[in-house]
Amino acid sequence: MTIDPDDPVRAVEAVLFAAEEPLTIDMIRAHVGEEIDVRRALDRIAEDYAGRGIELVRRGDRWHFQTAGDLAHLLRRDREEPRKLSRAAIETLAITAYHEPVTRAEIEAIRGVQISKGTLDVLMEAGWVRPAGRRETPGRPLTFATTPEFLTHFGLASRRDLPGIDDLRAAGLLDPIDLAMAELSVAGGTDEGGEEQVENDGDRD
Amino acid sequence: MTIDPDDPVRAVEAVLFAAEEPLTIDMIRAHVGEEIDVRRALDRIAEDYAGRGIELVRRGDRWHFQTAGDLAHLLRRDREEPRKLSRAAIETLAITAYHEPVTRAEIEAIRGVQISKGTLDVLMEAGWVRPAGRRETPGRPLTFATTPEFLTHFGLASRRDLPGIDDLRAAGLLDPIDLAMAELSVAGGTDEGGEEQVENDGDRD
Amino acid sequence: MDAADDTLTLDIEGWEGPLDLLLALARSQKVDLKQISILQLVEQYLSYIEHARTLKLEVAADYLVMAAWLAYLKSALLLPRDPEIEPSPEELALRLQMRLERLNAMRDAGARLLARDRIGRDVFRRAAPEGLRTVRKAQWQAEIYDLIAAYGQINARNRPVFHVVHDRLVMTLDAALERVSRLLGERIEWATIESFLPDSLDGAFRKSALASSFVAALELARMGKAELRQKSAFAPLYLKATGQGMEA
Repeated sequence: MTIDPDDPVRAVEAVLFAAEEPLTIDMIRAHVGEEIDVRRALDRIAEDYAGRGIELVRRGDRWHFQTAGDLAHLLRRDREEPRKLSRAAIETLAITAYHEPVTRAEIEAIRGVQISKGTLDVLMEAGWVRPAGRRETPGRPLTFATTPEFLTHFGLASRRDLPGIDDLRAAGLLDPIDLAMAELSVAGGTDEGGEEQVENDGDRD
Repeated sequence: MTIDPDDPVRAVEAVLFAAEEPLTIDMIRAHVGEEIDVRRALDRIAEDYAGRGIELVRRGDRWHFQTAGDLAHLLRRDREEPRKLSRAAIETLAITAYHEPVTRAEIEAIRGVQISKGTLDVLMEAGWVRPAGRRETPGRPLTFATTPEFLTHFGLASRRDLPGIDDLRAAGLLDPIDLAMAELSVAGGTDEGGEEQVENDGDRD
Repeated sequence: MDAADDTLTLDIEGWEGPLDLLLALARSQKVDLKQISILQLVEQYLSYIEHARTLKLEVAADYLVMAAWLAYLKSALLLPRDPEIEPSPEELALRLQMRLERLNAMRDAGARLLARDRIGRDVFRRAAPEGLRTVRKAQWQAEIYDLIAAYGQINARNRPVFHVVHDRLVMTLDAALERVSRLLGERIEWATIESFLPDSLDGAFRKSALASSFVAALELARMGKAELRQKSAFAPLYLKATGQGMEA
């Protein structure tokens, strides 16, 4: 291919591409020279780019290039990063699953510590917990319940598949020694505030 | 013309066009999807744009669009160089590019004078030179090398495109530098530990 | 070398050190650097320095050191060769020529680099790109085991705890009061408190019975139904019913 350095189309194309803002025909002409038929070059460029990933767009009396509108979704990329649930979140999820529908105050009473808003948010973001209406008691507190996704994720046909207290005891999961060990293993970091910080820090990296 | 929203060429074109930085194939793939043959789309785009006012170029392992070099006269906003470099900086950059990884003592041996800290700082600030680990020789001196941005800025597809590099190598001019020999004929001593001195040519321009 | 020397260097010609000066002189020979005459170059350098000195200009130390080295090289090249000396003068001359070539090559390379089509000067990237965005989304992970283990732990934590004290045989105060009171009524003489305790008993119960019986004895004395006698601390404690008590 032979390149014509004086090709008006090439000149206008380069000027528009490098411009910091949309340009009027006069502004383009100031770059490419008076003798060039800028309007005709623009028509030609619009034609050349039709259907490509880039298009020439006119806004009022100004022209600029932009990515094709139907490809905007490519410019935004969702990246999934595996994250482990915090202990506060997994306990809150467990309480919700065993006691649903359950209010936040009830979850806190069972856990013995307050839970942050972030903890429930994380579980709702994960799609495992949903708001389940208000309890008709003074204050009409919101209740929470698990979702069908919760059952799917944890491989449960229904909530009745969750092991009961007797099963847990038989499995040694109610052994106070386990509890002591669990507390030991998270020593220094069991305070709710610490856990929350981690949860809320969505954009850590 | 019918527009195929899944056309790989359109997708890759749009992503490259919207990007603020040159992109590697992996970076492009993260946006357009695993199933797309990015390399093939790039070849196709490079072909489509050949001879236009905009072209697709490869710099190192990154790709970007830029205006055609022969249109510089239309686009140059002023004749000033974007970054006016001192002679010391230019030579240091060239030595780094042709010899990398290279230690400061080696740069000094070739130039025959000490280099001030400011010289390397300017090149690192420009994003063209980076520290590249230590050499496993006595004193473990730090080495320097060029960056992907260096290739981008100077329009090099790779270090093999450095002007005349093959001839220089064939002539033995890029052989490892014998520091002991260099010291012998560079009076005044180029000892690495020596105190920094003000660059001779730093303010020449 | 100090700052004053640098200034002076600039004052002479603006050479960047002896090698820079040597390269400029070598290029003035107007031949390929590979063909330069080292002897001629040495002469040029020495006369340049000499010229500076006759002008009473101070010459920086590194230029003088180079001058001395070049003078040595010159004499070595001219004198009959001493095979004992390594490296040979020819070798040294070759190395010097190589160094000049290297510096020259890098100087050229720098100029050629800067003359390339440079971004922002000759070629331009898109000035206002839309930009690419990466939205990070957490993919929360938890296993069924984590869930039930957590619930087990909550339960273990909250399970009510009972403090159960093992059954132990004790003599209550009421029982002791009844027993001591009855036995006192059957006796006339002083008797030790131990004699009021039940027979054949284990230690724990005996201690309990002794303590309760002692308190019972004090209670009976307070009510005027018994008299107590003890010779000294820790001596045996004796009890006897009062006449009044007997009568009552």
